Amino acid sequence: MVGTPVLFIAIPLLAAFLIPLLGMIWKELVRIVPGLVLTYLLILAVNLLVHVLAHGPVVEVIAGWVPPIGINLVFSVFSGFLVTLMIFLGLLVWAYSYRFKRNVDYEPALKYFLMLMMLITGSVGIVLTGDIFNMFVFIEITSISGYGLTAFYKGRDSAEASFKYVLLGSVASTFLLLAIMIIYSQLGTLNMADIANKIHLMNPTLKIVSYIFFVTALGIEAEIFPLNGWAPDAYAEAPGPVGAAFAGIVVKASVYAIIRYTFTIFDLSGAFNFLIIIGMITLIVAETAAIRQEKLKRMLAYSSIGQMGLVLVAFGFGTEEGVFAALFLMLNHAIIKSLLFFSGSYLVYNSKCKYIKEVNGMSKFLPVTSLLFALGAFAIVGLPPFAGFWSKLSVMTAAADSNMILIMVLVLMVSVVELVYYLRVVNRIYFFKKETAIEPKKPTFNALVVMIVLGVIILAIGFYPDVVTGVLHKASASLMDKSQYIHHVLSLRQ
Amino acid sequence: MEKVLLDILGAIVTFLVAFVVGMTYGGLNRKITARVQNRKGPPWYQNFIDAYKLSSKKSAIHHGVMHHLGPAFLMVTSVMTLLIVPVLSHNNWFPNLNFQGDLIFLLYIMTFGPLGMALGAGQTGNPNSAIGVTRGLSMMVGFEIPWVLALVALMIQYHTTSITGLMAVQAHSGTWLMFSSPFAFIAAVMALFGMFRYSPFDIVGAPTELASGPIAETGGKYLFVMMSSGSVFTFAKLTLYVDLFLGGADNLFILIIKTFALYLIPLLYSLVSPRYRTEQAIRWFWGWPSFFGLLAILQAIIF
Amino acid sequence: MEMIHIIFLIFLGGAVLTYFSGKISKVLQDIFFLASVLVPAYLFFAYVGAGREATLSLGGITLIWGVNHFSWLFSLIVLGLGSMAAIYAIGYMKGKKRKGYFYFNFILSIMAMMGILLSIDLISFFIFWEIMTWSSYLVTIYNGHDIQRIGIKYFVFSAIGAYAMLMAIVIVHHLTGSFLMSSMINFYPNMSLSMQIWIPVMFLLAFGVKAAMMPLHVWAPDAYSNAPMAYTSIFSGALSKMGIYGMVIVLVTMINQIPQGFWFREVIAWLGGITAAIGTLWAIKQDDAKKLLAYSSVAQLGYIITGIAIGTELGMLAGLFLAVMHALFKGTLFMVTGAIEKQTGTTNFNEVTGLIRKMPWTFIAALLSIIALAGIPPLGGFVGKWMLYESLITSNHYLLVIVIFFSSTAAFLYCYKFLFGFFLGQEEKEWAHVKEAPAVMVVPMLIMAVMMFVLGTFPGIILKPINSGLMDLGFVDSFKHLWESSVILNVWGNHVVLQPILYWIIGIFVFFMIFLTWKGFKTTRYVSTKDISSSGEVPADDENLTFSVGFMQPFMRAVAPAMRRQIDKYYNGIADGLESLFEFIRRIYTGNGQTYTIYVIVFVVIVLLFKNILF
Amino acid sequence: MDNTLFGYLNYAVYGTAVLVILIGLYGTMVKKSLLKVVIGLSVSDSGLNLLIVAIGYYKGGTAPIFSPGFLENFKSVSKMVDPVPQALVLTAIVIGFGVTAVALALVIRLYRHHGTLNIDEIKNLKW
Amino acid sequence: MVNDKNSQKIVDFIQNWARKHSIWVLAYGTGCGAIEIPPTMTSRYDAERLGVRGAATPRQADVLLITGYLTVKTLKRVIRVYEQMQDPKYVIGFGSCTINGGMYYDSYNTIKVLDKYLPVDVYINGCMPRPEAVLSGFARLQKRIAEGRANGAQQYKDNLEWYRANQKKIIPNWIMPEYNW
Repeated sequence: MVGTPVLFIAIPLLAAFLIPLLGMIWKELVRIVPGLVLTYLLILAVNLLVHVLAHGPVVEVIAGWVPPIGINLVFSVFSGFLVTLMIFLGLLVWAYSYRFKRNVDYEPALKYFLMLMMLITGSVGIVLTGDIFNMFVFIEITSISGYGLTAFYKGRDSAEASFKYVLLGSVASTFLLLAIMIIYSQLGTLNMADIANKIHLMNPTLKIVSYIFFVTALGIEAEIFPLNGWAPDAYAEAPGPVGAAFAGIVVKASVYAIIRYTFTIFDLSGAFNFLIIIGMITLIVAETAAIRQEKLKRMLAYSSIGQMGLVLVAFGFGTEEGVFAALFLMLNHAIIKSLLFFSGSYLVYNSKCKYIKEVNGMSKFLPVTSLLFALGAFAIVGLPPFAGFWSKLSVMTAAADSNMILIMVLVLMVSVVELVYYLRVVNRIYFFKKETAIEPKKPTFNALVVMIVLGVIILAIGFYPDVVTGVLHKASASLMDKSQYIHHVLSLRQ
Repeated sequence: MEKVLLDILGAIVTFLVAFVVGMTYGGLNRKITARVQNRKGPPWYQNFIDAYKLSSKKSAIHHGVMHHLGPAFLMVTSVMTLLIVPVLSHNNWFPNLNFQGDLIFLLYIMTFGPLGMALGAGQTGNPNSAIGVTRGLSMMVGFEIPWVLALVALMIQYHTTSITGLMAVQAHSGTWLMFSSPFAFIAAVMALFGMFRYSPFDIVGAPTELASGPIAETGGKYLFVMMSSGSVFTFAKLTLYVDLFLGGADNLFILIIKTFALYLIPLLYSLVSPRYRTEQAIRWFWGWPSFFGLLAILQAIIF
Repeated sequence: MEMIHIIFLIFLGGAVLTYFSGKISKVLQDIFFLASVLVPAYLFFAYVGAGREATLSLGGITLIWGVNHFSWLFSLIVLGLGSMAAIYAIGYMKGKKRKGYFYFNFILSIMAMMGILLSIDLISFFIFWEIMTWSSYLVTIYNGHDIQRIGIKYFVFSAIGAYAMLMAIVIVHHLTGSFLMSSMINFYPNMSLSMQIWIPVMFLLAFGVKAAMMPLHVWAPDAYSNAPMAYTSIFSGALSKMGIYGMVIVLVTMINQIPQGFWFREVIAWLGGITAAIGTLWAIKQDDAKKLLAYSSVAQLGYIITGIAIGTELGMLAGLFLAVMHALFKGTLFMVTGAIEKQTGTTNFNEVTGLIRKMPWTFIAALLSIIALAGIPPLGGFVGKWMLYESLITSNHYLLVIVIFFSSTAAFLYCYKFLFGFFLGQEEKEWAHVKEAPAVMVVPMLIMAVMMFVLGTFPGIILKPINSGLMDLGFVDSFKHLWESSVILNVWGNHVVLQPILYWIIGIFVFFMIFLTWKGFKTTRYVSTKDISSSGEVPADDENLTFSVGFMQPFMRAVAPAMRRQIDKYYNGIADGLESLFEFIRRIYTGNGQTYTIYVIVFVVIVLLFKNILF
Repeated sequence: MDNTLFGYLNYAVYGTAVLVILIGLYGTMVKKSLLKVVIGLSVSDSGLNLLIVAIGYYKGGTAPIFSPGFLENFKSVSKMVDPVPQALVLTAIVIGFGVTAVALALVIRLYRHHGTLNIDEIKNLKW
Repeated sequence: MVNDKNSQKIVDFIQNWARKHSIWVLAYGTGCGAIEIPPTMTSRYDAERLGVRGAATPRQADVLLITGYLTVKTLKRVIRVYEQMQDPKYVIGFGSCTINGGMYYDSYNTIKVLDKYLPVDVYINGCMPRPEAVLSGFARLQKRIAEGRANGAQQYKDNLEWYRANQKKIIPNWIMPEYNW
């Protein structure tokens, strides 16, 4: 059974709008349906990915208009891989937050899962679409559901975080639209492949300006410094699984967009170095800011930002190895950071302020969660034999092959910083005396299963990275092959 | 087998000679000190009487096995040092276990006894003993520096680490090393002050300050063994110096003259010196003596 | 499936099994633990000889493992000491918490060390290096005492080293297209000069951290003293030798190939010498046995580094022999400390005294190891020291001899302090209840003590493998010209001079023993340590007369100027400065949404302004 | 473009649009009241929409509406203004509306929580 | 050989001769008489020519020199020191105070007759005895040693109970270890 790409957008969107109706039939359906939908989508995605691996990209045209006029969806290995990853993570987030905190009640659960499905729809749409304005729409869908999810908790400062997100998100959409309009005014087309084909016709200055606007707009979503003011707050105030969803789904989609613009659409020679520079700055600032954090989730948020910076750096090498490394990083980051958010949420479950010191001595009460958090921490700082090591190794190899010695030095120095703050937290969990009066909360069964699954994946990738490297190599090849992308899209005939 | 027996016999003879000479030097030390202080002083054989009296004490106590073995450790070191140092140049009655590298071996075997002794002193539980030991070990670090500098200078200059090698050098060239390597000699002699622990370096066993320090709990035959080992060690050290710097000796008479002349240097220095504090002593050794040692090394490298 | 695979699998499976079996039964856990250390050790020595290889393909990289004589030598240290420490650990860990955690990391450390030794390609070398780092880190923080400082310090230094190594590895891969060590070594002469210098420097950074070389040693005292003693014995004895192992490989196979190598070796030799001196001085100052031994380890590693950095055959032999000896005696000493900690609950010299009659076997082990450590003949330490001096003098390192000799003499001070502090001195009432440690702890110590004695008397036993190891590294067979020119160790394993000297020593010793204990002569009697001549005063039972506070104070006063500057302080200054910088960076996120908006606009403006440069 | 007044006016549309955007951004960045910030966002959105429509328009174009017989006349097709920007603006307006709604909802919640609309005082989340 | 009576005699003779010529003194400066020790030992009178020499600790000493009056407080220490000395050991009572209390004959706080508490071998009378007297006392001790009559230690051992009784009378809080020679 090979599905079509449009299903990945249509089904979750449909599900999102059906959830309230189904909830009227049986309240539990609100919780069950998203899971079923996502499971189905995952099966679909894996199937399609296998198909694509064998037969090349699948391009689907919406509404019968052939590109470059109509909107098309591209399920290449690259985007397919990301879609699969996102849906998988979405599934995990769903499973984890099945009855997480406020989700126990019907009303919040309804909103939560609705917005989660919207979030996934938007993100998947960003990755799949072949039309820049369509991408804009999907980005807005993602953002708005993101605003909602950030403000999910009442009575905390979540509204503040959400408002900052709204503020920056609106600015982002302004810039995005501006960039889109500049391109449109120059080339008269919105189709990515078509733009890529014609990009050399563009006024060079306007080309650069539009690229900068794109990067600014998407950088806000992708948490590039200094555009990421919203991110730590949103991560810290959103429910834990939403943090994982942000790190694993939304940001991935935004980075995908940046990469798509840089690699496929624009032909700017300095863009790669630009990516390296902003990535590096993001990495350094975020990781160094993380070390001084007092709240657990903020720390994880900054770490997440830093990782994204590293991903951009890896993409910025512009080589296939670099792309491979970046994809590997994205995969690892998605899995590991989700695990950290998942387990971290339970470590500070009942605490009001989520201070790091409140995890002191939690290992006695939450042994499995603590172990998994430690595993995640060890993995994300790149200690072998866990998953993070292989991505770090590939980043380093790619950097060496691009003769970026300085970048290597900086990245490794920042890694040391990263190491320090993660180990500080792990030390606290295991070796400090519990001092606060906060009651630890045992993870629910579904959350535990989700975390263990993630842990097993980390170990599996760590001990046998071949399970993913094949796909990643193909994905990076498919991204690098720009002409094939254009050809696949533009050669479509009705 | 016969050779082994002969070796043992020779070793006993060497030991006896060293014992007698060392004890006599001790007695002469007291005599000279007395004369300098305008006293008559004890007879030169006073140390023999003291030693015999100590050995004939009817009882002796010890505070445990290390304390019991401490004197034996010390004695082993003295005898080993004596056996490794060539006493006379050509004489079968004074065998030695000489081999290449023995200077280094000597340096280390010489520390064996003090350590064993220090363990014994430690086990007595007398605080004074422990204080004395720490002072002694500290001062050892002090004087070993110029001493090793001097030795290394010799090793560099003559490309050998063996005492017999250095003796052969002197026999071959006809000049003593104290003339051809004067700085090394000066440094070594200054280190000798520390080895003898006479005033101003008598900080280890300072009688009124520490109640004789490490040997505070030692009496009777333990003290006897220590005393004899000290005498033997004195002789061994002086012989070593004679071998290294004064061209060795062909017969006992010359040996005794040379060793006594050497012995007079720390002795006379001690007569006019009050006592240093430990850190002063250490710094003294790391001052001029080490400077001369460095000069010796420079000389050895340049010439 | 090669035997090497099986060994690693046993280690890995054993670690996991040991960890989880603790939930079922403590005894079962102990058995699993012992089995997963001893069985691979047996398998290794029984079935894996030089020349065996095994491969594993991971992530497009082929990991290759194999044995040569050189790594076999270090395997001897790791597995030998590891087995002893494992047996000891059974006793040591009895009744302690986090047993499974400890065992797990213990086994993983041993596995990682074996992995390092067996690695032929750089990636598996790095992987095992990192596993070693984190497993040892996890044990270091086992006590939970001051871990945010000690543990993090250890890990940061290790990580800096390891990342430097990683950089070197990927650069080598870039240059040669292969992760094999041999291809790195073969390509090394063809590299550009800067690479020829930087790649060894980066490797040496990693190895220098583990081998506690001078400016990188600051983690070691804390980490060594903080880990449980059963682990510290392999931490200091075997794990630090991994640094030595790597250093030897880098020095011999790479640096020796270029003319600038001379300066490299000079610098490292001097760093080693300074390490020895500084480590010794600080060891003397310590009042805690763990700290003392930790600094002493630093100092001893300094000797070893100096020995191998000299680069002559004799120097290499000296360094490696000292490495083996250090594993033995420092392993034993840490075990002794552990036994005392177990029995008394403290390792502070100011608290524990006079255990000699309570823990005689422990004392014998400690005494023998101290004699070996101090380098006093006839125990093994002397042979190593002797060779070190010989090699230093013959290679014209005159001042270095003085430095080494100074630290080696000053070592007596802390050696004595260790023995006195624990075993000698007043037998206080407070410790009257102390019993000898259980046999499972004492026996490994005594076995190692006997080994020290044997190796001191028959150094050829271990010098022969060292020689073949060095031959594997490309040295010529040093057998002939070394051993015929020096008389001290004339014939392999059966040397002519030390043994007679030993007989002499024993003979004289026995003679005076008889003299002192001869019944017919006069009686000697034991009196308690309360019966001392303290100006006629009778010390009461609870009166503590032991002299231990400020034990080496006169010496410390003499060397005070040298100890005023601590390298630790500089590192702390750097760390504090960085933290303030990070704090400043953190404050970029002001919390005001408008500020963030302004950031966005500023970002756009700046990028637009610099667009000509950027694009 | 020609140099007539109308031609300049053509530019003036762009200028106005950019000005409106900048005014909106200014409001967003400087005004302390949350409501004014949201208004600023809205204003810049409007400016943006204006700009987009202006890009699609050219002088003398007709509305892009199909009528019977329209397609036969080729000239009338070429005289049509570009319909795509207008379609986009419709979408953008909808999105902008949504975002403004969310923002206002949040403002209400912030006001309930903090009791103020001064953005400088809503800084619980920082550093 | 050792059991042979004549040879035992010879050995005793030699040993006594050695003991006579090597007297290591532990001067317990309890009273004012201690001031006479320095002149005795230094240039003017030079006791060292007789083989007399100071000892630092009781373990090494042969002679315990009680220089002057003994207060009740110091008696305990003196007894302790005496008991720590190695056999053979001798006691010299120095000054009149050790004989009968001297000028402190009616003091509440000094002991009058030292012999009741420690076996005194030789008394040197005088208040203070001059160094010549001290030397004469040493000579007397030497003579007694040579004759084998300086057996105070044996006496102490034999009559330990009597001595103890006397000592305990003076020292109320008796917490000394048993004399176990």
